[in-house]
Amino acid sequence: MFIQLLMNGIALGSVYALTAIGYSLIYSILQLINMSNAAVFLTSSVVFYLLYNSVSKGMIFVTFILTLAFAGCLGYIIELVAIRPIREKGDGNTYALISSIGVKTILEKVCQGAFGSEIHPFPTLLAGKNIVLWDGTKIEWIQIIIIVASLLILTVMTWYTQNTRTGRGLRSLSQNLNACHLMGMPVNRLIGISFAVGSMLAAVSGVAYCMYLKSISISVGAAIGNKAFAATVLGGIGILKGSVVGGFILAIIECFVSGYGNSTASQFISFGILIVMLFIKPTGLFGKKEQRKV
Amino acid sequence: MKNENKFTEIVKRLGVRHLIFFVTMIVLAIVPLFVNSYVLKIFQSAAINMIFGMSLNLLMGIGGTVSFGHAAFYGVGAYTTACMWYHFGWNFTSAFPLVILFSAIAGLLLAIPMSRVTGRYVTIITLSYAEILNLIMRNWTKVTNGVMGILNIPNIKLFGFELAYKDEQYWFILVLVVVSYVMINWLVNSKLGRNLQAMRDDSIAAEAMGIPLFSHKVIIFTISAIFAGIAGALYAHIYGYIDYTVFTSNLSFNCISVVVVGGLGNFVGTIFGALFLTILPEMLRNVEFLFNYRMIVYGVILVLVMWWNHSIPGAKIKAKLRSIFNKLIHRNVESVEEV
Amino acid sequence: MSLLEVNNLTIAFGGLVAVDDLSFTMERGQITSLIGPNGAGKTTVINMLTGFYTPDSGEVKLDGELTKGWDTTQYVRKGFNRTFQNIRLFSNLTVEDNILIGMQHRIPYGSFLSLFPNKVKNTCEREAREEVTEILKKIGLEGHRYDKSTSLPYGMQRKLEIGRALASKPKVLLLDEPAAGMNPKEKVELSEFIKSLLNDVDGILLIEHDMKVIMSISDKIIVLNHGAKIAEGKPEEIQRNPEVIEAYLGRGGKQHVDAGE
Amino acid sequence: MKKFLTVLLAVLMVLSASGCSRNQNNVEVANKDKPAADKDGNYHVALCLPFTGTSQSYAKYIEMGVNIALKQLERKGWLNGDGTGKIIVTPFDDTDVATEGAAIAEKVVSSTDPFYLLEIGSFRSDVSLAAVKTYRDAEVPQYALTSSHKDFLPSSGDWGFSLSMTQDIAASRVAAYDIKYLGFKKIALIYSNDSWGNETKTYYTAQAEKFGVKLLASEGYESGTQDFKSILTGIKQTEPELVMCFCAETDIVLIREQAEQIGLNCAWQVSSKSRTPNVLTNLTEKGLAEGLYGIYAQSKNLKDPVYMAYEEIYKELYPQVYADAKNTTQKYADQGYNCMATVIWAIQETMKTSTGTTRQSFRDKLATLNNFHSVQGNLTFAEGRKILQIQYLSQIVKKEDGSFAWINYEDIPFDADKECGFK
Repeated sequence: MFIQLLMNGIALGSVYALTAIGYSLIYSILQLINMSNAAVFLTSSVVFYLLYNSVSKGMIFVTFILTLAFAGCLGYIIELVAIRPIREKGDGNTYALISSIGVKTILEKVCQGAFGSEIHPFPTLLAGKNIVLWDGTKIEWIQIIIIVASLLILTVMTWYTQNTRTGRGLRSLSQNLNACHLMGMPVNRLIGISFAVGSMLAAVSGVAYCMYLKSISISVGAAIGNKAFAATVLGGIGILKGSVVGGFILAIIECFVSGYGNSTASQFISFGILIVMLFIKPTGLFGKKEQRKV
Repeated sequence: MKNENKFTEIVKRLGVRHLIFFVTMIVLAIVPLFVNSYVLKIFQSAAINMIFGMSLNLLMGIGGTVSFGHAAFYGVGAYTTACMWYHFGWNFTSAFPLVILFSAIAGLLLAIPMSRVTGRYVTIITLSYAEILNLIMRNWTKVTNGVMGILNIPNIKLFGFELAYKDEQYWFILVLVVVSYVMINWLVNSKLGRNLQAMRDDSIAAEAMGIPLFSHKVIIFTISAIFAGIAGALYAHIYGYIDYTVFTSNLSFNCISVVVVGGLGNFVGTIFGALFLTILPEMLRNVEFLFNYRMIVYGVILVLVMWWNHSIPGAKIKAKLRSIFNKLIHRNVESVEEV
Repeated sequence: MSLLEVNNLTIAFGGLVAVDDLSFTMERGQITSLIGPNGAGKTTVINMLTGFYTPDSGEVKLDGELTKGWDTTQYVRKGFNRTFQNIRLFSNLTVEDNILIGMQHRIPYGSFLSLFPNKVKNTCEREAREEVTEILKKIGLEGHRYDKSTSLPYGMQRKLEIGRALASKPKVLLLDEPAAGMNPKEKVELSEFIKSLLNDVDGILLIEHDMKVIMSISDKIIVLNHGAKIAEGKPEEIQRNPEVIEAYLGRGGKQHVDAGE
Repeated sequence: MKKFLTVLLAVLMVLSASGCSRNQNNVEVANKDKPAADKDGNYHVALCLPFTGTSQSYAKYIEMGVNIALKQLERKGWLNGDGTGKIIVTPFDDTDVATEGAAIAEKVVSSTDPFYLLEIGSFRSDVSLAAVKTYRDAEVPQYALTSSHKDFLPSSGDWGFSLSMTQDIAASRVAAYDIKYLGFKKIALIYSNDSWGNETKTYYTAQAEKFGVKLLASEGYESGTQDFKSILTGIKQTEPELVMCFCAETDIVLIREQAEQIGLNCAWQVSSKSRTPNVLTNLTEKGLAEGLYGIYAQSKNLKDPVYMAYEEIYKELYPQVYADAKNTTQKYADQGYNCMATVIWAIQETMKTSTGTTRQSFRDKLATLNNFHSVQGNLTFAEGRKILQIQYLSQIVKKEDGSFAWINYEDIPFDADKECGFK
């Protein structure tokens, strides 16, 4: 039982982590919580399903690439249309935040309109094969694939932000946006790219989650959005490593509590931990205490 | 420059905003005489949203804190009055002090973690706080009747005089809207109000001027929660049925939209914001082809309003309009400390 | 007994010692200046004198009263007030409101009385507004009473910030580079203005880079370098002090001055 | 400014005190006796369902059932047989939110043109409950066909109707089938923590205890949960023979899938809410359909002429939906059809009477529904308008041609009501 719960927690944690990286990436650059990220999570899963059943019948990998492309464009367009004009006026992020809520409502309702509220089977990788541990715990290969994928993406993202030119550009944006303007960096293009990357991450975690569940319905993104968001803050907002660790911790605790206790208690605890954590160490697990610049 | 100052001085003393507010209230007061009970019900919920919107505007516009969990206080107010009726048979007036007390406590509890952290955690703390309160509403079966919700909450009784008819209830809510507006303006135009706005604009400078940040944050949260609780209590008695599905994050987002559409710190704007965003979905309900795209249009309007108010192209157009009736419109709060 | 005594003040941020064992005194009715190259720890001293940073060791006495354990509100109530290096006015508030915030701890009614109209609140507010008129006259901004603070030109914003600090009638007024970004004519005007402030406050601690301003109005100058005090004395003495020159002009500069002697 | 303010407050106070002198535009006291037919003899019915949101498919099916009944009536020349006397249905979307349901109720109640005879809907109980006060005060019949909340009928005065059994009977019968007929002793329970799920759990547990069976586990999950693995792992420890699931169809598919993933092997049962073709198709594709027990309210006798006529129009109007559900009709479409059929019957009966069809006469007639030959067997409104329906045990079995299908055990020698002591 213990190992089964641990495995459930790790698999779920990797989905939280993937979505959390999306939030953290955009937050670290713009100090903006991109509410539409959860809606992109849902839209990409729906697009994957529709593509899989129509255009690229049966070829998971091709559909995956197409969905990633779609999510990237969607992210860029969201930034271009709904966020950029508001951000540039510089009235503080509240208004960009409200606009991202508007985008979230639009995307969710479009998906509900197109997809209906029923549940449909969703393709998965290495279906049916699983490993049976000594005490009867069954672990699906898809769980392992998702865990590996999330760690892989974390390393790629950290390498990307450290070594490539655009990666360093994204990081410098998070330090000081105006300075980048002065240095002649194409700030708007970079922010667009960061939204695109964030959306692609949301797409990957959306599809991974649906593969993990082997089903898809329009309420798929609802719970994940809040939880991933909580994971971002638990690990230290803006720090990629933090959001992954935060995601795993939150998911493991949630699984253990709902395994031994009940699911209501697990909801209480996952939100309660967050507030207690913020009480003790507001900057999160990996955040550093900032000296107030007066 | 000389005559320009004299004019702003007159406008300031007369308070063009208060004038617009009272004229609107007069117009709203005579609405029930011309309109059937369906439209009257919309105006009732618009009036309740005005109080709820003003309470959040007090927190966001004056206190400088964007709260994503304001539906929590709305819910505490609603459940207090409903539970007092459900368990002890109290009516609206006798439960009212408790509504204020429990909402204040709920506000206080949120203020404590909020004042310890910087702006960027505001969103997640308020969201989680509202989520926890919603879970409590759902699972504290002995008190809140749990997921079954509380049914048949009676009409509002004012010292024995039951407001059975819709227009009576509507006028009572309008009276509360006026009272809330007046009390909020007393607070805003006082030392406390000024200090809060100073904290909103620059908390370090405010601290340097000797303003006790923690105690002021607690005060503004408590007062804002009380008004939200009152709005919740009104909702409970007007609609007669409450359960946990009403007090969700969607309600908080709608309230934020009302405040932001109306203009941060601009309480008359909140009145119009509440009217606009309550009547709009109802109007869309009748438009046939928009039948199930109602919420999509709502989302588009949200983005458009943000674009209109707070984007450079939007500002250019507005600047042209503003030059026409420049003197009358009093400017809103331009920017809020980083979220 | 001197107005302000600072003994062995030390503070370090993660190993970097920002202020190292600083001691000096401020006399009543005098302008004491604190100068030093960038990063010498001048602003950190002001932050410690207003409760934003708590020093690792050392003590501060105001009129003989120890300031240990005070929080920022007590510092202001006891008589400290400051301006900021980069102007921190309240952008959405009018000029009048900014000044009212400055005097907020002297307006004698609490948050409870703020909630409803009452005689105490009305009289206090009226008196406060009269006092604002006086301060506006003093800083020459009478015409801008209802303008938004951010709509004022730079020089006026500086004066407003000083006016705001004045409004709290502090014993010790801490000015953090008030003359920064001003042209020479404005600087002379500002020096006169700061001189005239002496009859409103007991003492002024001035941080400034412009030597003309420092030399023209300072009664005592303290020179900091890398957080340590390297010189203290009258303006003339400081001008000729070799360490000061070396700290400012570097080694080469010192020979040049010696040669010029 | 202060004087201005006090004047305004005084005006508002006077207006609110003078409440009684205004015209009676709020409560249409006399409307219940107003003839419901409009100038050209048509009757108007409001249909309030969650056409968007997470239950939009159920709304679509109910609307299909209603349209089929109307098409049938149209083919018979509408109410008067000569093409006049139409029934016009106006849809309203309450997006599954209680406040929306209340707002729509207000609109329906106060609308004079069109003058609604009755309101059908809404899908979820708490949306209907939010509107019950409005319909009761305005005395408009509210036909909440899928509402099984125990407080709905009592608190609707005598204006509420429902085609769903309340859980005190329905859930107890399920317990009787599981324990007395199928003989399961070690039972675990999963239920959705909303008003419906909570009620079913309470009565199921109570009835099981009456039969001397204590539930091994009783796990409620918050709506929106999708990862049930941890709950199922907890249940797996109790080694149950049967897991009873009171949950929506989307959840049971996930639960069954994840139970397979963690190796929880036992019998599974769902209530009538998830005994749907969609569950069948999803589980068949995953190879988990075999043996799933279910409960079917009413018997769907495929040879019954009423059903055959209904199925004919169903295939004609909605061929794609029919094919997707492996040539069976959707349960909620059947219920929608039954609801509209009873409404048509009640209107035709009251049209002949002296007062004609009014809200009051329609309500009185509908309350006397007895052995109405519907698509799902005979419908009767017992005392307090509680619907008495027969419930059959049902199961997914493998047919000879290898496909799977829901079958109902209608002819088993077992009377659940006698076991529960209702008879």
